[in-house]
Amino acid sequence: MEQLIQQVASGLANGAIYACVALALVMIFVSTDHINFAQGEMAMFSTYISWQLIQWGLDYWIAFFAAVAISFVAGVLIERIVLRPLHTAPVLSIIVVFIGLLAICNSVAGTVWSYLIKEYPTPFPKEVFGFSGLIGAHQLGVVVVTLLVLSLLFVFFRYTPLGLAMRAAAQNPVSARLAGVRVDWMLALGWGLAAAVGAVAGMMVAHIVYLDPNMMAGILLYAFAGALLGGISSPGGAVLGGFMVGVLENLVAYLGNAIEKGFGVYIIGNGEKLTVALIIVITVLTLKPSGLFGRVVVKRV
Amino acid sequence: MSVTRRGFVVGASSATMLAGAAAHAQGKGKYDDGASDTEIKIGNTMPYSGPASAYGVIGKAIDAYFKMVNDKGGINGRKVKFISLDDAYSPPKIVEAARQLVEQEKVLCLFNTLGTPTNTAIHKYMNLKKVPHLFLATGASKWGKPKEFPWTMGWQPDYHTEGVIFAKHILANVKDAKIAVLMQNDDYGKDYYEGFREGLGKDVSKIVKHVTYEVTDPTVDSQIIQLKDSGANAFFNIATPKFAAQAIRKAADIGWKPAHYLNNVSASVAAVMKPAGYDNGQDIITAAYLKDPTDKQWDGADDMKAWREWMAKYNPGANMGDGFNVYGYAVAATLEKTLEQCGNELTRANLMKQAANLKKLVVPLLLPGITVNTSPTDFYPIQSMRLQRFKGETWELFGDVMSNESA
Amino acid sequence: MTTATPADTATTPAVPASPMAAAGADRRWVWIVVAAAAALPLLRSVVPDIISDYRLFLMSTMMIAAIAVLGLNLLTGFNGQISLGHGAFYAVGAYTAAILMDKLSLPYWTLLPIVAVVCFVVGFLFGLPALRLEGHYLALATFALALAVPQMLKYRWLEDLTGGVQGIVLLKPEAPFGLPLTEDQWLYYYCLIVTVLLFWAAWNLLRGRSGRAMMAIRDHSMAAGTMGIDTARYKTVTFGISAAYTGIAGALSASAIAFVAPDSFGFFLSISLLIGLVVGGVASLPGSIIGGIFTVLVQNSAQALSNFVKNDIGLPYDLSPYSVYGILLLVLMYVMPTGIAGGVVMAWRRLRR
Amino acid sequence: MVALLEVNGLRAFYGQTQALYDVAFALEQGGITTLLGANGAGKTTTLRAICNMVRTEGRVAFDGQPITGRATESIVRLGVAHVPEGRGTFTTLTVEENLRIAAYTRGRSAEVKRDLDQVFEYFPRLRERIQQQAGTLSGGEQQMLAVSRALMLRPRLMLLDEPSFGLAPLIVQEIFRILRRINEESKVSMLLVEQNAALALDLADHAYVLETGRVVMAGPSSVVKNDENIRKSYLGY
Repeated sequence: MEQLIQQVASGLANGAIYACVALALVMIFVSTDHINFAQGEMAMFSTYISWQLIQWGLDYWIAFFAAVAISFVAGVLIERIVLRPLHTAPVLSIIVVFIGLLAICNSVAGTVWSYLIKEYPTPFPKEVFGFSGLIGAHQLGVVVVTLLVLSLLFVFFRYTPLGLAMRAAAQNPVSARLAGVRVDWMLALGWGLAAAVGAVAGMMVAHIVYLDPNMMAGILLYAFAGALLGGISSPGGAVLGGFMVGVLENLVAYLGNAIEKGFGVYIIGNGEKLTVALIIVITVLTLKPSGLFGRVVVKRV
Repeated sequence: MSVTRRGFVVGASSATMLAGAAAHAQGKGKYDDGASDTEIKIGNTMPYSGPASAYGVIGKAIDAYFKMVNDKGGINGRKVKFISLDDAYSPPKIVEAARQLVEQEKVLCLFNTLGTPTNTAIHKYMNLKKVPHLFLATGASKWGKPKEFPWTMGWQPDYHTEGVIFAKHILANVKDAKIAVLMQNDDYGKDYYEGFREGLGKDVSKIVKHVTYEVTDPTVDSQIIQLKDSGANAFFNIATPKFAAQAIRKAADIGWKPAHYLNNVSASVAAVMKPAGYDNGQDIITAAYLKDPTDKQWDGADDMKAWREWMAKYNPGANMGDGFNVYGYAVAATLEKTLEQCGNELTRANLMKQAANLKKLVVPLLLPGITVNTSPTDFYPIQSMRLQRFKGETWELFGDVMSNESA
Repeated sequence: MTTATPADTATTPAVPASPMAAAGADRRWVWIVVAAAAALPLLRSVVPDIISDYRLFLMSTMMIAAIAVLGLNLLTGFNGQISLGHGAFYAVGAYTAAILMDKLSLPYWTLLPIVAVVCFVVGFLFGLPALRLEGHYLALATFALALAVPQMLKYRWLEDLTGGVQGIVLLKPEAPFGLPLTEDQWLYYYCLIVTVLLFWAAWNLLRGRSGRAMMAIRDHSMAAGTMGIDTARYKTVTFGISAAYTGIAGALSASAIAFVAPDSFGFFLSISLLIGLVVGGVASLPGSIIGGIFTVLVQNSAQALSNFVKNDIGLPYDLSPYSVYGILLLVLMYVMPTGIAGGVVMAWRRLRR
Repeated sequence: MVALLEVNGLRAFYGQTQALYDVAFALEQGGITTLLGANGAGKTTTLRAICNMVRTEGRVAFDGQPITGRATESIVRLGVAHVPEGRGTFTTLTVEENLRIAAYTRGRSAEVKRDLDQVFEYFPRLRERIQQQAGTLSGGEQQMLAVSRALMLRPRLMLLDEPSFGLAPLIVQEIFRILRRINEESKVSMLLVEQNAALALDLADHAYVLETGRVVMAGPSSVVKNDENIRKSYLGY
């Protein structure tokens, strides 16, 4: 029983990471209709920037917000410089561009900062909870930060004119132009926001998995699964999906253990948990093609 | 070379075979493809692209080492031409790259090609072509079989042996051992684990829990919880640096304090012990054969000083804390000495003969007491390791050199 | 200023017309190319250094890649179902072949039909849930497949069959009937025959009624349904055929490399097939060949370029092959957003005008 | 007097296909002008060309200022509101959000609130549905929403593309009545494209007839309306 609780807690902590990255994926998806395969590597790069700033002696929070701001600008620039000229290119070509970006981010980070893993500080106090054995202070902090970012985004999109304009631009670019919205800049803004959210995710993740150029590779996969499960058009859904995937994978391992203990037969274990989680996600998708909380877009002919 | 062309296909193919087999005398020495009076061509593959590109550091270090050798006049007056190709850690890619090196570039040998699945893919090919496949960058135990594969030889202590060493130490030192194992789910992890089981012998049932992780897993937290739950009091940690550090920290976080044995792959202060937290890593035991550049106890050693100078001059962009730079330096030095020992007879057969005839060779940056030894029946160049325990912020050597030379 | 293009241009090629457009639909040229390819090893007695075993081997791997890209093209290019997971079918094909050779000692030339059937069934079955998914969801679901397959190869109860993490070491096929060919020459001919057959079959499929139905579904899914096309059947069968093609490529590669292991089929394989598809040319048969050549050549050229930058231009910075690879992709998409086949056709049209 | 909109030698292209050939017309301040013609004559294209939504050559001047080649959204911000074919509803947003988008550069000021009230005064039905998702509105309501959204831009010129399309006659009459009120009360000039020529000619004071991308006829509505020849050969009623 204790193990079950611990596994769920650890799953929630991992889930917070997935949720944070999934949120960044959703940001780009809702504003540009693309799935950004380079999201993870961009977040990793942002994290290195903040790490470098901390190395240069800046305070954690100053470095944190500086990195978020730099990432925002970088996201906007990537959209304007790299993607803008390709905005009429087919989706598949855009995917290839994302893969190109991924390769560049990864290898430049490796060249500049080496592939050695680095420890990354946590801004949260150590052990202030009675149940710190169950879930670490940092993990709890990640959950809080994720929910905070989610609420900020919710408020931004729901209650500010700019957020409204971004939603409009994503939903119907032609109409948005006719309403005087500068659609091109809304796309760039979407990229900026996604890069900024990604930077937050990266900085939260890095303390847990350590900072290295490949730190996001595995996480991105789970974040994809989370975003899909929750519905890739829904920020809240993606966050919930991230948490669910985190818990799910640990439960799969737990269940496998229990079966092995009880019946002495190995059926599933740690090696299969990603597979089983993915099968569950795909099953859910076939029943609910836009994810659990995604909006069904009705097409009129 | 003049060969009568009997049939267009047959003639052509026998011509290449001849070129491969016959050594030709020229100038002051005897040579095969890839060697001459002025040059020795060495081939290599490394994952420079793709997810495993962290290892590319080794290739660059070796390249930098031979630059230094060439600046000093080369090996017996011959410059080394080091050709390193990208294999992306992919078996199909390395086959392509190895064939390019052997058949197009006509290198004397392949040296320190990296990875177990990759080297497995070219194992047969190299032996069929009778091209030395030397000092591989992998610790699998299958590279030391001179009878079946006389052209292939490993270098570092194999994982299997190391597993045996840890098993023996646990049996001798941990009372009522109940052992938990964390293992990366691939051939590297498996090799360790099998050696470990062999070392336990009839006590193999003392392994109470064995869990694996995938390289795509973000953390091993869940696995550590499972291990703690088994009630084990000894822990064999077969993980690469990132996961090893996570495991050490998570174990401390959830208050699990077993006798902790860490595989050599992760025996770096900078890449594992520091990120894991020095407090969390006290008394962990590992086995080592190379000096850790981030361990202060070697700061005064001559070979470490020479290494630092070389890093500054020939490998300036590289990270001083990265143990791969030590690895590349030491393995390149081993090849340099082997080639020296070949004298003017730079044939493939002689290169293999000399590689199998290294006696108590001292290679820089190996731990004190560890030397390179081979014989026609012993294709495991380094088989000794020393156990060390983490104290404060550094490793403390203890006990004798543990070796397995007879195996 | 241009207006935004509708989202459903996703997979529509810039140069639609007939699938053979890029070859000018000129069958004579196809025959010349095939004949030249068949004659190539014979030139060896004239220029042994150029037509070496290694180069023939390299060309065999290009043909194998071309078949795999063609498989993906049938699904994604011609039928509009995006797959980021074709490495999975490649792996299934390779392992099916390897296990049959290893456990049942079947001769390699009997394998391809069996592999085709196995992969067709796997692809068809995966195509069923895929019917419910569209666009990005389908793309990510297939991506999940690509991730899951290498892990399943290591599954404990399958280890006896798959060799687990160690993989399976195989024998290279030898020339039959005592033909005086080296292994590489025979492999080359073997791949050439299979490639020609498969491309011929694909061409016939595409220009027929089924092909038009496939493309109609891609271009106007709903309209195709109302026109009486059984979209579900066409989509799942296309998934099966596509998987069979890619699986055959996997089986050929298992023979060529003489080794299979989970590490050969990481998700980067799926990505590189997709890159081959896009760079070569979506919905173009010659594009598949270009894509095959590209996937094999690009890595080597990325490293060569990287060395060139470092040694010959003398930049102090170490531009790793991986970044060169990334930059290469960006530049290619910039210059030829519809792939090399599309770019060449467009350049050709401009020249003739 | 300077014309509010002046179009000269307007050509437009879809890819390689030319859709307009040297179209020229002018629209007076405060007036309602209609473009008539059969399907495919180039009416919608003309509206799109004015807002630079297709590739365009020629000269378009708004209030004496050349606007050719400017971005659609800049033209819109000058005071040209385009009510597009098919209404361009943001289906997933609420009615209020649909309206507020058009005023987003002005922030959430009291001014916007006043504009909203003004709009609801014209279309009281929309006030009842203010929090409803716009995709759930009926066709007529969506058309009202589209006109309202255009109004929120505080336009001087409104380009209306087939506002009657697919609507019941009663609703059409209601909308056209309100359009006249808007023209009179808010002093918004209008360029109206309509299939229903009779309806359009009732509302407009000037009419141009297009055929295969060219202006073939022009004149005051009353003249065009009463010319049997024009009616028979171009307008088909």
